Amino acid sequence: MSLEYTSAEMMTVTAARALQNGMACFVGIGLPSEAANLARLTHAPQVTLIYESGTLQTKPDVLPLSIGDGELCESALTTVSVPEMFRYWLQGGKVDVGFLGTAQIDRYCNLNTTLIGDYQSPKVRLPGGGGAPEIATNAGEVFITLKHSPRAFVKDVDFITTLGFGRDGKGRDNVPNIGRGPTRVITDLCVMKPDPDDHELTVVSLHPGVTREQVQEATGWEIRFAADLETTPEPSERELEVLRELKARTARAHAGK
Amino acid sequence: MSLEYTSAEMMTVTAARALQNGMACFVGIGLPSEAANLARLTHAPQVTLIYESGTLQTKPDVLPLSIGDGELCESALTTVSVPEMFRYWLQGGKVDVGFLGTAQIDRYCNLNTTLIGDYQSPKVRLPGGGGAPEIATNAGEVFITLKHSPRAFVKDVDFITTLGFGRDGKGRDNVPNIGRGPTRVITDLCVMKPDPDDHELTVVSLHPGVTREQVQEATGWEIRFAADLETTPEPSERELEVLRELKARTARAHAGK
Amino acid sequence: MAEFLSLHDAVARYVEDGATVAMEGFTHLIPFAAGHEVIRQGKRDLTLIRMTPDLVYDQMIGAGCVKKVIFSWGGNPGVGSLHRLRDAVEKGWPNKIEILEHSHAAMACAFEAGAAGLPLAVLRGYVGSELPNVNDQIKFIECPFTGERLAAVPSVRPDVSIVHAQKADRAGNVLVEGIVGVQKEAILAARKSIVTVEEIVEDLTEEPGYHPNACIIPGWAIDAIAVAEKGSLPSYAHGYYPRDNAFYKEWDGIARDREAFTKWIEENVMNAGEKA
Amino acid sequence: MAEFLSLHDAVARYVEDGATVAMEGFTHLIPFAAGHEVIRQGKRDLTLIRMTPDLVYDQMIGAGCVKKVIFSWGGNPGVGSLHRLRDAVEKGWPNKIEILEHSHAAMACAFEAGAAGLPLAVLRGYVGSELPNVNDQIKFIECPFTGERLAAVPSVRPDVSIVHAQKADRAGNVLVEGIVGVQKEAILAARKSIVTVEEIVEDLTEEPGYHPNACIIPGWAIDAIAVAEKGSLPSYAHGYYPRDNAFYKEWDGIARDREAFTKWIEENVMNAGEKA
Repeated sequence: MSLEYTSAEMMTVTAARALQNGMACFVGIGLPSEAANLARLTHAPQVTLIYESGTLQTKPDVLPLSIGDGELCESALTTVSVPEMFRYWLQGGKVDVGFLGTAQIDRYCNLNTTLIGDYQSPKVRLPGGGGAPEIATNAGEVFITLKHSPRAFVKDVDFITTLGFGRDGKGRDNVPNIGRGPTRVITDLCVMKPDPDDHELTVVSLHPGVTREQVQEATGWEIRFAADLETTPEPSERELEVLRELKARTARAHAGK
Repeated sequence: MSLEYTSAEMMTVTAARALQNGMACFVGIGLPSEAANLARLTHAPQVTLIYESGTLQTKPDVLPLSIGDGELCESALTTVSVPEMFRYWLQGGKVDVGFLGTAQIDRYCNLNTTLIGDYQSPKVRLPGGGGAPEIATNAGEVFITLKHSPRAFVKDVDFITTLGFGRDGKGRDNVPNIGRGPTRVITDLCVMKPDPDDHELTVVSLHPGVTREQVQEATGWEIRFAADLETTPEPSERELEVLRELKARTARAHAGK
Repeated sequence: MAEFLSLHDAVARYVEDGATVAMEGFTHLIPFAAGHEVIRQGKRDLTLIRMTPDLVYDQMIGAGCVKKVIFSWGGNPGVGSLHRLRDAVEKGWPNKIEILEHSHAAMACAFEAGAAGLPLAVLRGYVGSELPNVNDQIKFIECPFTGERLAAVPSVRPDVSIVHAQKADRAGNVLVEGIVGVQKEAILAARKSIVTVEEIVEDLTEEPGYHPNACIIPGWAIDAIAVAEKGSLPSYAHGYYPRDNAFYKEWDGIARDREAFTKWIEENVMNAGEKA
Repeated sequence: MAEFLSLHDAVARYVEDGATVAMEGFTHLIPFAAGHEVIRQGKRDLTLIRMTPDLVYDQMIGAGCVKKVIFSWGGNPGVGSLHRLRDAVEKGWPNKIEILEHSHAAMACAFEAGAAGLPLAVLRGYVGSELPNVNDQIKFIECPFTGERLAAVPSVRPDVSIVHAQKADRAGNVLVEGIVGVQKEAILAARKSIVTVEEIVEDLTEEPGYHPNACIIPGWAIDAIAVAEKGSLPSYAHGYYPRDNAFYKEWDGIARDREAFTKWIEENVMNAGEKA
């Protein structure tokens, strides 16, 4: 059982496993897209993948570089306009889970993809909100996946682009007609879930070989650990094989031309 | 030059002539549809006909019985959803002229297709507004065609389904972002236009052989006549031929099955 | 995820007495077979929503299934009145019905808003019309950017929507083509949805004429699919059969008379049974 | 009615200094040829609207055409930053630009509302986001039926919109297929519109694969059509050529460096001329 795998692979496989067969998933580009397609190619063949470019129920053979690669449309059941995607499919309540990445995340799962520093004179200007602000509130729930680092995991994000549970953990209380918000965060070190009461992120599972200290070092606040802390199951041989083939196909396709 | 034609034919031909080549026309079913297609088949081959069923730039070979006959879709450039039709094409300002019929019309060109009598206990229940209320305000201008009778031409409509110029002729004053409203009414007796100042309907042209008295008898208020009252030009041989062929084709098609 | 049911079972499961039901199809693809099944099952006190009630609601009203109709144009297209609708409104036969009437633009926007999960639709509508005097569901709001006065109507959110479509595939995805009306919006706006189809095919994306932007409603957005061949007659199905315009004219005579109507329903609906 | 012009003449006639311009295409069909023509003609002080500025606006910003950008996601998809956008925002090179940022949902709705002739779009958006703190064009309204608080943004109404499409026919009707983004909305929302196309065909309805519900924009809703073969490279045209993902990666290196960028523009835009 001692398979060789990287922490990045561990992250992707764990993120993939979060998706259940039959779910409708609104997929962010990058890590979420990699995880969602791995899920589709392994345990969740009936997962419905939706990209904000309008591609409904898409089954790309290689991972898209952009959110609107031709591959997504060609392998989709149908492709709708972008206004329809956001209005009918996301806001209309047809999405079970939004799968997001982020640049910064804080203890209440708020996401920052806007900037580091001050808005008027930013230290680093990031791409901005994109689909995330409404994916996070109009999808049934939200999964987040990103690499663990103290730069990414900060006590308070510089800017709330996308609501987790707000500056005080109560940002969703009494707001009608929105989803449950983030239900799990998957990194290369561990799996976290918001505390059911105060919504602060809590480590529920450490990846094999990862210590509490490693997680704490990579987190910009004093991170909580669940009382019944688990060890994340290892990737299976098949998951690794499918993931590696997918990434190799993708690399070949994007290098081309 | 003494062609034989009916007053109904005179009405349709005159209504058809109101449409100019190149106009985009939102077409009501019945008389407007007959006139609009006659225009397309004679002097206005480039007229764009739009039906509320979503059919854009349609060229039916026979007149549709309903606003959504298959013929309309099959001969259209493209067919859009009904929300798109009303939102992008009508409200979006892409329609030059709305061509409407009506059950009742009053001296300020208000249209009633809702009911005769009182709303709570109607004497006659009519079909209702349909597309007309917004066609009349969101199209650049409005043409109206109907048979002249004292039942149809009343001083004040029982109910304003669709705005002409309101109960006092000033219903469009200072309303932003709406069209000019009715610019002509074509009947089997004459052509009328709203007075440029107070918007009261004024006969500008009598059909050949029709007298002022006939028009007055068929109108439920003291109708005005323009100082420079004209005689409507007669239908041409070609117009009558095309119209009769169109109606014969239509009759054959609808009797079928 | 769409389940394949008989029309009988789909209607029995999802159309409850007292429910708000939208059966859509703008002239095209009107779900007559489903309407007849509703009549056969003796459903009562329905609130029916449809832009154009057409013959399908005329029949359901005459058969006593209905307590309220929300509509925007209530005629027999190109022919005249809906006599059963009028008889119910004007004389209360077989029961008095309430009506709530809109314009087409407002209803189309209300379906769109319902599909979009919004509580209201905003439009430049009802300017100068007296419909807002008789429909308290029409309100006006002020644009916070321009100050313009715009109409607002509640979105349509039916308990159940029923539409007819050309094809479904084995995965439950449905193709609608031709005049698409507000069918997609009706399905997406509803809590539960039934789609009747002319036929089931293996895979819509493998069908001849498949287009990447065709109007396809995925199976996971639909509750039940039932085969109903010729399920929209006397309306029509683009690519399958034409509109029976002659029957629309004939209906005028049948529906004018309570007895003729009752006989027609008895013979053509009650005793006909579900074909598919 | 659409007029057939050269790309040069279309841009010269309709894109004025200081104009508000939307060049759309969601990843797919990005109108690069038109963007390059705008750069060649030295247009200045443009307010650019686009959901995803992408390389096309990065190039126009670096070339000094732009004073303001309205957008919702400003990155090089799958690669990283738009370095010219960042350099202008962070360091004012070649000139300081203003930005106004939205979410995708809000911008998509704003394009939709613009096409629909409305002054505002209403959406369930920006809940808990701090974007409304930095964008005074985001307001909130209360639904008059339910009391729900909803976001409102002004609709997009550009002076001119430019999109790229697969085909136009002799009558000026334009087909867009594949990922259709907000192209149709951009055209319909604008006062003037330019469509660049891969090719001109006789009649779209006679083309193989014609579908009754395909996304076709009629010629009378368009001002100018210009042929621009490969007009969306390094983006792509469904059915014509794939996305040049390698160039998107390469751009990262070019755009990081002002000199490399200037040289690239000189060689590939200024001295390249209009191909079609």
